[in-house]
Amino acid sequence: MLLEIKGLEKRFGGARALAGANLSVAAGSVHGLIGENGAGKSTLIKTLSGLVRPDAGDIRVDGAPIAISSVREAEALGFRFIHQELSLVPQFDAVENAFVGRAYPKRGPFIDRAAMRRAVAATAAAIAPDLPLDVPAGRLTTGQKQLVEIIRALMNEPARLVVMDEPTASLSEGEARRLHEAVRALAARGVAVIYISHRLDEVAEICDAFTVLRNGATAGTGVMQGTTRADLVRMMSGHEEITSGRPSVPAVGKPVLEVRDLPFGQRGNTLSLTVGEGEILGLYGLVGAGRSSLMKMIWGARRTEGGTVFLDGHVLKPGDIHARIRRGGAYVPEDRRHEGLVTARSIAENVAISDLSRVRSHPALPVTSRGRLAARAEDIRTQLSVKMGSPWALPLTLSGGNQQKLLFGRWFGGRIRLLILDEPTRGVDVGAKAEIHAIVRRIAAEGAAVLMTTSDMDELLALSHRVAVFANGEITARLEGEAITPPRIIDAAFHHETRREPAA
Amino acid sequence: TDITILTPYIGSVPTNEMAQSFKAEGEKRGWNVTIIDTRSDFGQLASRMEDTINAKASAIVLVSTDPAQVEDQVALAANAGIPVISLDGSKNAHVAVNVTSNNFDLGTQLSDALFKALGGKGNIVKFFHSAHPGVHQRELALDEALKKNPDVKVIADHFVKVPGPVDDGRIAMENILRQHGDEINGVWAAWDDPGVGAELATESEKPDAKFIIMGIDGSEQAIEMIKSCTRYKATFRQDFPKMAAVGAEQLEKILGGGKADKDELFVPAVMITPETLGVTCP
Amino acid sequence: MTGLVRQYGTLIALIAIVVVFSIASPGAFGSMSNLVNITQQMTLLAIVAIGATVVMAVGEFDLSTASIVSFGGIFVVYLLKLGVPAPLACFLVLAVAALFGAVSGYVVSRFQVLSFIATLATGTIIGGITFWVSDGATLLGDIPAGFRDMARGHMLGLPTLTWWLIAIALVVWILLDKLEFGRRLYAIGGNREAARLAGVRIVSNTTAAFVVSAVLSALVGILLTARIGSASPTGGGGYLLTAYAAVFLGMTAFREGEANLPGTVVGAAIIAVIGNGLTILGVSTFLQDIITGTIILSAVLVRRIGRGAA
Amino acid sequence: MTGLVRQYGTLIALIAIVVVFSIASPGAFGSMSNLVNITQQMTLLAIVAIGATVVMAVGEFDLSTASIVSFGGIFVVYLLKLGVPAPLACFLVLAVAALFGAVSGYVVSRFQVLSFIATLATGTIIGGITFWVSDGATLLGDIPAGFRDMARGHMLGLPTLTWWLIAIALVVWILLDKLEFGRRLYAIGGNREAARLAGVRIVSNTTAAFVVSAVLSALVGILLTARIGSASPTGGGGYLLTAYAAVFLGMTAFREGEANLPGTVVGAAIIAVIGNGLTILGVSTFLQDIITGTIILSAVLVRRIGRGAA
Ligand SMILES: Nc1ncnc2c1ncn2[C@@H]1O[C@H](COP(=O)(O)OP(=O)(O)OP(=O)(O)O)[C@@H](O)[C@H]1O
Ligand SMILES: Nc1ncnc2c1ncn2[C@@H]1O[C@H](COP(=O)(O)OP(=O)(O)OP(=O)(O)O)[C@@H](O)[C@H]1O
Ligand SMILES: [Mg+2]
Ligand SMILES: [Mg+2]
Repeated sequence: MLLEIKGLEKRFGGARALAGANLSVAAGSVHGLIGENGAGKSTLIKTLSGLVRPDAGDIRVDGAPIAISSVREAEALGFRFIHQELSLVPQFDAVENAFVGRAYPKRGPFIDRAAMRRAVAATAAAIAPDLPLDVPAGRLTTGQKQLVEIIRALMNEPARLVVMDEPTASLSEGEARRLHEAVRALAARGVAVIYISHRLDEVAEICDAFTVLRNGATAGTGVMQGTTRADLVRMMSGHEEITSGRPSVPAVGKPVLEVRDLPFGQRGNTLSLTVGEGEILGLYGLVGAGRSSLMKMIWGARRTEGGTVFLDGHVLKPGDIHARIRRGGAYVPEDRRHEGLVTARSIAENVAISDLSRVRSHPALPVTSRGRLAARAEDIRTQLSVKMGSPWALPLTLSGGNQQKLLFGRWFGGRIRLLILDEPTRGVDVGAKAEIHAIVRRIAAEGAAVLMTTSDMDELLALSHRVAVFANGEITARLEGEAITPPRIIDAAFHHETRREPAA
Repeated sequence: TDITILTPYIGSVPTNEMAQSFKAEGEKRGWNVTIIDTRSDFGQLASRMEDTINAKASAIVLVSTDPAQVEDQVALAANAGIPVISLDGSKNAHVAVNVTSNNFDLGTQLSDALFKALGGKGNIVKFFHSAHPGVHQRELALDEALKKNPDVKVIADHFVKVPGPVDDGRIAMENILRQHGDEINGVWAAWDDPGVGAELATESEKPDAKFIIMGIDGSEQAIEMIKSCTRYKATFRQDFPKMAAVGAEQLEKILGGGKADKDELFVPAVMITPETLGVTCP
Repeated sequence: MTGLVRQYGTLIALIAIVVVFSIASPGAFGSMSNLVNITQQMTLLAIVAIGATVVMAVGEFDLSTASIVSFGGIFVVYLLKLGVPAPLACFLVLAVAALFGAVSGYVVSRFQVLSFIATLATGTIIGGITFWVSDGATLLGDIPAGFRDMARGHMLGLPTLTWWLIAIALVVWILLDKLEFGRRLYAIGGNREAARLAGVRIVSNTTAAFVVSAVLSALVGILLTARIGSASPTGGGGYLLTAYAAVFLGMTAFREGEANLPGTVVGAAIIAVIGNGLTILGVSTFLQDIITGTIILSAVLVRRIGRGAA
Repeated sequence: MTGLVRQYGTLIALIAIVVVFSIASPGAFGSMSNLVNITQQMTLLAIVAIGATVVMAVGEFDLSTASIVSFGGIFVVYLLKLGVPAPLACFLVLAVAALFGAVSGYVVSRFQVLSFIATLATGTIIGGITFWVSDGATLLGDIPAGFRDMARGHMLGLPTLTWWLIAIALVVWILLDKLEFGRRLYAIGGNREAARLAGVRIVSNTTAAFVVSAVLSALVGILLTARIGSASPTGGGGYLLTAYAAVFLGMTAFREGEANLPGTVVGAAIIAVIGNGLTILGVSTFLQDIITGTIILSAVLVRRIGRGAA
């Protein structure tokens, strides 16, 4: 065995993140590591990278016990990591980010930028041919950032073990497929891969073996062959999967959101769309296709050079987010860390910030009542079954899926007319995903128009009444009913002359 | 005729008064006078001086600056044929004339007057600011005087922070009063601002205290205090308008092709007390 | 125990400093009247620092603060000399200061200029205006006694200045911790983009924060003038760094990394106590600096006891 | 066109300022000798600002900068007066400054103390030491001519000081943009956590950045003394805000939001040109402030032309 972990334990204050986790990974195999949100997957990985020191248990590499106390030591062992939280230097472009903490190619004492670029471009060609290499990471989309992280881990010197913590969380089919190929290529070269994902079908497809974590302990392990998705879910959660099925076609009411002639994309075309009461419109596209940009324009968060947006027949002023909220708008952003949560403030404040008048101590006074803040948080906790301690805890003490629920909770309590969702279940486990889907359906059923973007094909199929596919800033297909099938969607997503590589 | 006044200390009362008086004197003579201040920054003072030389000003007036602190630039001006005069500075090979009240003398006068009022013995509080060369001279004079009067002791001292010397002096005095309240016989202020602060502190913290305060500059606020029979008993007023007038006179001669009368001219300081202000205090 | 030190480290540091000084000088430092007096001495600094706290709550700096203090002092004397009645003069000063603050805040938030450089520029402009109003000179004379009483004497056993501090600390505490306004400011300061996407109006709220800071700074200028009976065009210069030092001390005192009102007041108190105590003990200026620096450093390091490495 | 303005706005502002002054005063301002002289005048400010740039590359502030400038000046004169040969004296000063920088950097990075408050504290301590060495007085006299020549006269047609600036700008440019060291600093400054995850050594690199800044500040103290022939214990006070102003101007000049060497030099040049030009035009100090503030504000706003709202 290349790597053997036995009886690993780790406590954070009172919380037990790892409670006897075991994991064995053989060279040349792809090993899936799965578990619910908060099961301890990332913590386990961090013990391998020297970021977390375990309280007990042992780690053996090639049979020899080893203590990893720093990132540098882990790298020296030939371990490479893609961490779950995107961690790029925003001013650096892909090339520079790929070399942070690595040995730079040099010419004399000076760094050799041309050689750096060559090295990155070689790796990028296989994984992400469309990724712009010279744009600062701060301006890349979430998916593009994810690709940079992947390139960073796969690039250059031979690794022995590559650990990927949810590498595909914001990738769509096309990119994910290329990554899968790269992963197989790595395994074929004798490299071990630990692959963490909440997309169980993906795990089933590319992994040779798996380990399931539950409450910090290993709940099961085995070879992938002969294991079904249902088996995995049972090991993860202790009960059967609740499947959500295809949506019933709603009685579409009058139009709620209307976008007319919005200039979009680089080539001066415009875009129009309508979403009616009770309807869920799903947007799909490859990384960087422009879906998030469109949602931000509709939400008034990004400048538009013309066009009109109506909500219930009222023209929405560009830039005036407040007015959208007053008219019943709600928006769940893509990147919960940077665009969603105010991480320095309590959970209670985070769920109240979009409409503080709901937590006034007296309706006429702009005074926030602590009691009402807490009551609102409690209310959301029960409605969305959020696993949290005190309402005054900071949001980052929650696991990813529960953080995501907070962003929904923010809009609860008022009448929602328009719900804009950008990757609503990124990094969320199957159970929580089903819960969030139920919430979205409920809101739609109550008469809201829902505009949703997702990179997760299953989610798209599970929720959307209609689908619009984006490619390079243009809608290349509008699908409805029976026409919503993965082949047609993927085909439309790649349908663009500037794409260098057609769908495989 | 373009005259440039350069100083790092325009915010201080005497410097400002001198600069403004000189400007008025100059304008009487039809000169175009500009005042440049560098906010206590001597590197910048050197730069501004070079600029003035480059702009081919007719003359440069340094106020409240030891020309030695910008030696090269003064030499540069002399070589460029631009006369430099100094007000309240020091004499220097390249400076045509320095018009001043001798700071060391001022310090001696202040110390002597204070010691005399104390009857040659007692405890004093000292407010100083040695970073300013002129003010530092006064401090050196105090040290001399103390040597001659072994019965006078400095029981507390405070390095006054600028900007904000009045309030800084006030806060320091409030604190010193706590520790030495009944032992203080006199306050020696290297210039009036901290002295005024000391008086304000005493008024509010120890209104029955009997000691006396003396300072230098004749600032309006100090004079007001002397007039109202507070503890403030004397200030030595350097005759700034007079200095400016003498300076302007000398400069006129130089610009007319002549020479300054001497390389250093002293304008005597005037002691201001309740008596000179025509009030009798109980 | 270490938990306590971590949570309230800087407050404990303040108490420790007070205790040490009280032992070193029980009569002078430890006396009730001196402790009361410290509250008066810290008032002006604390009010400037409270203004800085509001601006730092939205995650910005206001370097024009010192210029506005100077401006407030000069302009009020200027108006008083013109014969404007004191209350009106004060009102006018605060109004102009509010305008200055609004300009800084608008530039910073609307055009997303770094506040450091924007307020350095507006501060320079305000400094120029102040010099122009005062002709560069210290202004004094003709200041009515009624005006000066704003910062003199006692009320109900406490110095008038202390009452100012109490009142303003209370008002701003309500503003920051009780009103919706404060929640919005902290949301902006915590994560500007998230706040914006959640419908918080960035420009108006940020501008309002700068207005509060400017008005408080100008008020300090007025109070300083009332206290010392004169106004200098550079009189506020000493407040900038010290006020921010108080805020930053306060940030380590309570809520980690967030400017907060109680922390700022503790921070200002630490600075005032050190100055008071060392002067009373007759420590020379040079040594005072060294000790002050060391104490501040220890006060922020104490929180780190038992913390993990970088 | 607007693209150009956005990209190089602040550089264009510099050129515009030079052009306007040259038209207003072709003989005096526009003369070659004056333009050359400006490069000499900006040197000291620019070197301090370059040091600040290195510290800001790791995302920190160094407020002890001004104290170290003062310290450098005082300590070198002190050593020279003791009869220490000039080269050794300079070396000793830089060595002690490096030590100061190392302490600040270590405290900031190892204990994660906010650099604002930590360096304010170390700066206060260094200020105390400086006062102690100098007894609080300005030191002059006994400065050997050989020492003073470091900052006087010309070489190959350019002022010696200008050569210092060229040399240091070049060295630090290589440091920041060509060597691995610089990449590490920017990685830490851009995303400390990401750098840590990637195995970049935070403590040693941050400490090194502070050492560079401290050494450059002390060098400025030495050069300032050589230039004006005296040293004051508060001589560096004026550099703190101005140096950071140059850095922040430079951040808007080139790479958005990142302290960078060419930008800092342009920033320092803008500040120097304004001071020089306004003095040559005979503008009084008060008006100078107002104009300077306005120009700086315009220079940073020009980049925002056509940009989106907040
Ligand atoms: N630094 C920390 N401080 C406190 N608690 C932590 C910390 N890191 C992790 N935890 C807790 O440890 C538990 C395991 O977290 P971990 O991040 O390993 O889960 P995960 O399996 O990766 O979940 P997800 O699928 O949501 O990424 C969670 O309950 C989490 O709240
Ligand atoms: N802040 C920004 N500044 C400049 N360009 C941006 C910015 N954000 C996104 N872009 C660019 O705009 C294009 C569309 O981005 P958008 O975020 O809308 O894509 P997306 O379809 O949501 O992709 P993803 O699936 O990765 O989130 C991309 O090419 C991206 O590089
Ligand atoms: Mg995880
Ligand atoms: Mg997106």
